[in-house]
Amino acid sequence: MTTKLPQSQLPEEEILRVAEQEQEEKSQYQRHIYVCMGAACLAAGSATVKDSLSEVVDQNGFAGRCAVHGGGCRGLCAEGPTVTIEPDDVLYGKITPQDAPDIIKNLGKKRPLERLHRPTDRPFFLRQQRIVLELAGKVNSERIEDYIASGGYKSLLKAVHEMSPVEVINEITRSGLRGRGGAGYSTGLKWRTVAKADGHPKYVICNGDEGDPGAFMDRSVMDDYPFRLLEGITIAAYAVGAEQGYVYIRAEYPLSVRRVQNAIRQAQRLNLLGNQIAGTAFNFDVQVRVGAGAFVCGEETALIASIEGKRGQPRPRPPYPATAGLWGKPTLINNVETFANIPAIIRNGADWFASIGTEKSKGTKVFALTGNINHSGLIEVPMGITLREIIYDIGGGIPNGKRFKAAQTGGPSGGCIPEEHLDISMDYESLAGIGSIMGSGGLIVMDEDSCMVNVAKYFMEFCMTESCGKCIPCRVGTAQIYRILDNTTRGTATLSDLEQLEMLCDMVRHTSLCGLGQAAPNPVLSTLRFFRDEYLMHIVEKRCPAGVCHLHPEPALYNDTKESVR
Amino acid sequence: MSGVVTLKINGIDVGAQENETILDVARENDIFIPTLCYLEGLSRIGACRLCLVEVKGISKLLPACATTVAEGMEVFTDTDRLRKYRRLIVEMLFTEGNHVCSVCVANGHCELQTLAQQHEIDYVSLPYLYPQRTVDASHERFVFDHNRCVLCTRCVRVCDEVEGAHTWDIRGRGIESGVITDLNQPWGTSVTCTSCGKCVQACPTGALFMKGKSVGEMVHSPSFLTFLAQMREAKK
Amino acid sequence: MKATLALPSDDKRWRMVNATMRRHGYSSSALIEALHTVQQAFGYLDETALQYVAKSLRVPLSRVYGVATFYNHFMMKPGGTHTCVVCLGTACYIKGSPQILETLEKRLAIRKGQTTPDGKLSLMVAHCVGMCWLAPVVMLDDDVQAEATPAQAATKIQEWVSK
Amino acid sequence: MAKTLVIDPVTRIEGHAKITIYLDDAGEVQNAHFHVTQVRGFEKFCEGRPFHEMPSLMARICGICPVSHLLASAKACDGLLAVRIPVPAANLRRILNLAQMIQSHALSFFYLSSPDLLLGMDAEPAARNLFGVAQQQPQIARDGVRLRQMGQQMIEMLGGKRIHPSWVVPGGVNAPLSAEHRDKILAMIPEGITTVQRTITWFKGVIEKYAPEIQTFSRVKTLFMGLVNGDGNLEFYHGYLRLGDAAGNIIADHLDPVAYQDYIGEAVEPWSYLKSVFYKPQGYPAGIYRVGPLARLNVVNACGTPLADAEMPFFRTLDRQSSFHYHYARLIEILHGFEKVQELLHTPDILSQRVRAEAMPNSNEGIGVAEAPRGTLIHHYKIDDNGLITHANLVIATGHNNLAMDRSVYEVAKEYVKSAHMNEGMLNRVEAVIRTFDPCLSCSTHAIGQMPLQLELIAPDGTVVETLAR
Repeated sequence: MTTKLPQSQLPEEEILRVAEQEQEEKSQYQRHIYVCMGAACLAAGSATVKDSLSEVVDQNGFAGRCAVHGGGCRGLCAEGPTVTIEPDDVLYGKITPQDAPDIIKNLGKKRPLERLHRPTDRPFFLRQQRIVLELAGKVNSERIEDYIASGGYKSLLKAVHEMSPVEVINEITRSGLRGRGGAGYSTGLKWRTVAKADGHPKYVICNGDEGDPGAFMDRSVMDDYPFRLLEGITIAAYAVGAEQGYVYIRAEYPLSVRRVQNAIRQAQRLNLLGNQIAGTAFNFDVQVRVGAGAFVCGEETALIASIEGKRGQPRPRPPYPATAGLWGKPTLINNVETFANIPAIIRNGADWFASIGTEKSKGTKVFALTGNINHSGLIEVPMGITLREIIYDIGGGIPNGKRFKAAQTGGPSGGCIPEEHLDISMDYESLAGIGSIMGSGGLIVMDEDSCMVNVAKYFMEFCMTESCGKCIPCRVGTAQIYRILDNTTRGTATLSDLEQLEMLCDMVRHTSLCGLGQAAPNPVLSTLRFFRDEYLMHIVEKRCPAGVCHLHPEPALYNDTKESVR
Repeated sequence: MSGVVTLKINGIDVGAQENETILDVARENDIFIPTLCYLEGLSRIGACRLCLVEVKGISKLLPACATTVAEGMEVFTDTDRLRKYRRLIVEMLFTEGNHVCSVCVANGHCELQTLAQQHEIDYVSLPYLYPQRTVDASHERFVFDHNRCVLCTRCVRVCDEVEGAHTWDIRGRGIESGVITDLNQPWGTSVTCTSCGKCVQACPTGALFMKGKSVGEMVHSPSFLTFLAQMREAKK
Repeated sequence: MKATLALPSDDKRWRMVNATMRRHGYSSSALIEALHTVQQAFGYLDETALQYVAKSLRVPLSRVYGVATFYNHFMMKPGGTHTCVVCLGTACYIKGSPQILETLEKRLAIRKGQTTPDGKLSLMVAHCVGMCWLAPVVMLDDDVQAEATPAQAATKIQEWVSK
Repeated sequence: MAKTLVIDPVTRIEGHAKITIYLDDAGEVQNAHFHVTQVRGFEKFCEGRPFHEMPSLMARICGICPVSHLLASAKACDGLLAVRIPVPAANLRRILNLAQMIQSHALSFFYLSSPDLLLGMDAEPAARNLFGVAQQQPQIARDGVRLRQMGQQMIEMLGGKRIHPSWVVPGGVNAPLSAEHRDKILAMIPEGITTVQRTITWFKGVIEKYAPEIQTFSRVKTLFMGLVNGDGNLEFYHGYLRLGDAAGNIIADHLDPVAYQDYIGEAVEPWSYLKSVFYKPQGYPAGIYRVGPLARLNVVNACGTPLADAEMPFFRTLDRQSSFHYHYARLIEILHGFEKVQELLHTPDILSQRVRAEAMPNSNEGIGVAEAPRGTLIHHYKIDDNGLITHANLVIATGHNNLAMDRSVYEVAKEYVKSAHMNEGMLNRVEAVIRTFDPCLSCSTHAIGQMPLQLELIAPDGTVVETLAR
């Protein structure tokens, strides 16, 4: 089904032709089976499931009537491997290769296979609203034709043919889209700054260094919708006037690297990247840069240093990358999810987007819902949904009859939301109001068996080991805070340590050079705010109410000989 | 050509060139702002956070060494809050390494010691971390005592930016990081070191010193850097 | 024009390394990419490789070393025949991965990040392998051990180590 | 019933030690030990440090006699440089050491021991201190304070700081003496001499009162060791080691300190963290010997200064074995100190500007010896080719005396401690014998804080029968 593009043809027409051809081909089949090729399902063995499905299709003479494709994530990661059958919209979960004959035999029947069926009319699906993940797994992440046939690249063509860069920026600004990386800065304003900045060339960087432990939203977008991501990046490049882009992907996501690289090659083949894109004067190309395991590279100046081949250490801002970024040139940095929103905004218009969400937080947010929750997986919800709805309606509540204790958002930079705030609206301002952050979208649910001091210690250890070491407050402060938390969980801390803890948190927060250090005390401050009694029980009563910490009040030695192969 | 701006530092009206930093202007006006990683003639990295100042209307504290002045800016360099933070930062440096002034070559000529005196640190309230660090005395003329290193990277920068050898860099990260020579080898075996001694002069503490110096005998004099920087500027 | 440096030996893997650097025009910004290729090809970064990359890209030795040790992904020593990665992501952490790690450390008598003396097994930790719904997760080479328990993980590695 | 009696800590000494007295069923003393209970680990933590730091680091062993450690250390470092330091530098170091000896002896005699001597061994413990002395004998107390002050002032003028001067460096000293300071020190000396002579006169008058203690304190027969100069006279800075026996015979002379390992052995005993030092040719524990003022004056031919030598005939009439006479020896050494400082300050090139031999290390091993107020110090270092310490061994005065102190405790306990009628005065005598040695335990081990004295009667099964708190 490879399509060769004759040079003479007009690109736009050619794209439409590709779409038609693809649709035509598809329509020859009565059924399309999409086997999820996302990391979660792959890990659960979806590749062999796909092979056996194809085999059964061929053997049983279904070839020509039924096509098996690699597809994307439906969000029910815990149910992998999942398979979606179109046009019936039947979702099967926990498939094994042995299930293939049954599935194929059942095609076309009224009732889906009971034992594998995962009904999609449940709150898990009904309460979600999908923009970023709109293709809902029903597109092949490795074939640009499939993406185009599903309506892909229309937005780019619309942008470059029908809109000026300024109009694109205005549209994005009007949509109210805010950066999905965590800080929530207005995307349109950022684009405008880069567009206006003096300096040439300009760069666009897609931040795919999703480093929060417990977050995998961006990976899913890169794995499943790499073309959509590229389309968003390309529109951005057009708007700000950039000629070169980079997708910075963390090394832990080899599949994302492969998929995005593949997508770049295919987009280049169809002249959707490269010189004179879609027959216009707009030139833009993209390279993948693979990170190497450093959380701090999620910080934009550190990420730039990393792309430049240096240690990923941040530098003071201003100047912001928008005016002096990569190689000192104006640089637009947005996160994966932000770019993935762009095509939908251009296609459906700013007003449509702005109608979703809250007054100040527009659109949807993708969360990785994990921890002590019945349906863990990837969800996309309109901004402003309450935490209670996410946890109890979509997530199906807490397993094993346990009690909800807290939900953690924003990873090591975020905070814990206690039971009394379950009805909080999930938007930037509300979360900040109770000392947490939206963050990139990790949402970890904890039940009564979790010790909040231990959780604070966990995040502080993370920040300590991920601190780049450049500025003193973060380098030494995180180590000192970690030491106090460690002593608390061992039962050797005193009340004066608690005082010192607060003093150190205040200092690290206000004096650190970059966001990592400034936000590092957040989990501690947040747990101190809502679960101070737990700290006191550890310190005064030498008791861990959740039974997690083993308290033995002998003095502990700091630095239990950390060694590594490095 | 750069224009002239006026701003207020600690309530005093001062004039400045628009491309100057807050630190430059403060020093011109004899307003003291503590620094450690800053050294005239080297790039400004804003890493030690001692020169943080408050600027009216900006919620974040800004590093005076790396923040350019602006018209109408109101800067405060010596508030209670800043003093509290600075004191804690200096204290943390004492806990991070193994600093024993009384046996140190730089005793009496040490910027860290001076900072401690300026911030009236007569005791350290935080626990010492006692890292296991070594002394590299393999160089013919100089010694690097990693116990006294505060990771200001002045040596790294002077070697890269002024001498052009880039013998030094930083290994690892966070609390585990440290200054290295070439491929983390003994200084004396470095193939890039020119033995110029600029790093030794740039060091604020007793981490880098000349061999044979006894306690209190290492006096650093990095002022030559200003001249070198000016000469280079003039040649351009 | 930069002349290509002679390869350190006739080991074919050096050509891969050189190809990566050539693709980036031997630009100093290709340092991390080059180190990735070295690690892919050789499993770890040794001094010869660091020297070669430094000279080819004209990057100071100390900077190469600084970059190589800044990023967790790069290994400065060869790893074991097998790798066991205990995920310490948030979800795994609250579901008990620290206990798994502790058990394995005791059983293997090595610390996280180390390799058994016979070189058979490296015990590593990750700050999230991104399979939070399977928490706690232990990766045994490419095998994902979902909802792992200390006993399970210990039994599995026992097979490797006793072979 | 058998009991164990513990004195912990021993008071009015430098550092922390305890004494255990083992009583048998009849209440008689069966054995007793002098324990140095804490480890300091100086030798271990100087490993890896640049040797140039050693003098200052070693001076931190002790706040009482830092100068002597400084000098022994600097001399070991001179050995590493393999240089002969300029003569004026050596003389300046000598003066520094003498000043140190004056202040330290003054501290030991007046502050630590004079309460026993003046107020009596059985006096009320609360008043048995320098303040008690000041009330009864204000002149003595004033003299003590003044002598110590003079010693400290001299150190300050030479070394720049009263305690822990960093003036002494490998190869010499780091600054010459100014004429101003020389004159100021010289001006102090007549007062010093008068003051110490006044004390000597008083002390000679009261010695007889302590006949019983003198006798008990002489029960342990040991050898004596001290540094002597080429003439066999008293020397604190540089010379040979000489050993004498209990009868006053010189049994070894012209011993090169650098070869100390040939004739000095170090044994480890389970009851103490302090090594037990002995004279090798006589074996362990027969080679038990004492160092310090008594030992020095016992082995020298003469002091070499007129006023001190004038005191020697009386000293020679005393029982050379009695540790009680450390006190008198100490006073003679103070007198000698003033005289010697005066003599050295009048040497023609004392103000010379050339006071330091600059060199890179030329030897991987260096050994330095000096006399501290408490006795001989030996510092022995090994360095790698980069000048970093790979090994350090310190034999300090209190180590030399360890065995003698241990046995003296036993002898005194036997004489005075009777469990049936135990009282505080008995125990004070046990401590007093330790004080005669003026042990500096902070030098030899490690001192943490100050604890109240506690006496414990411990049954053989380890249970505490009775506790007396002071």
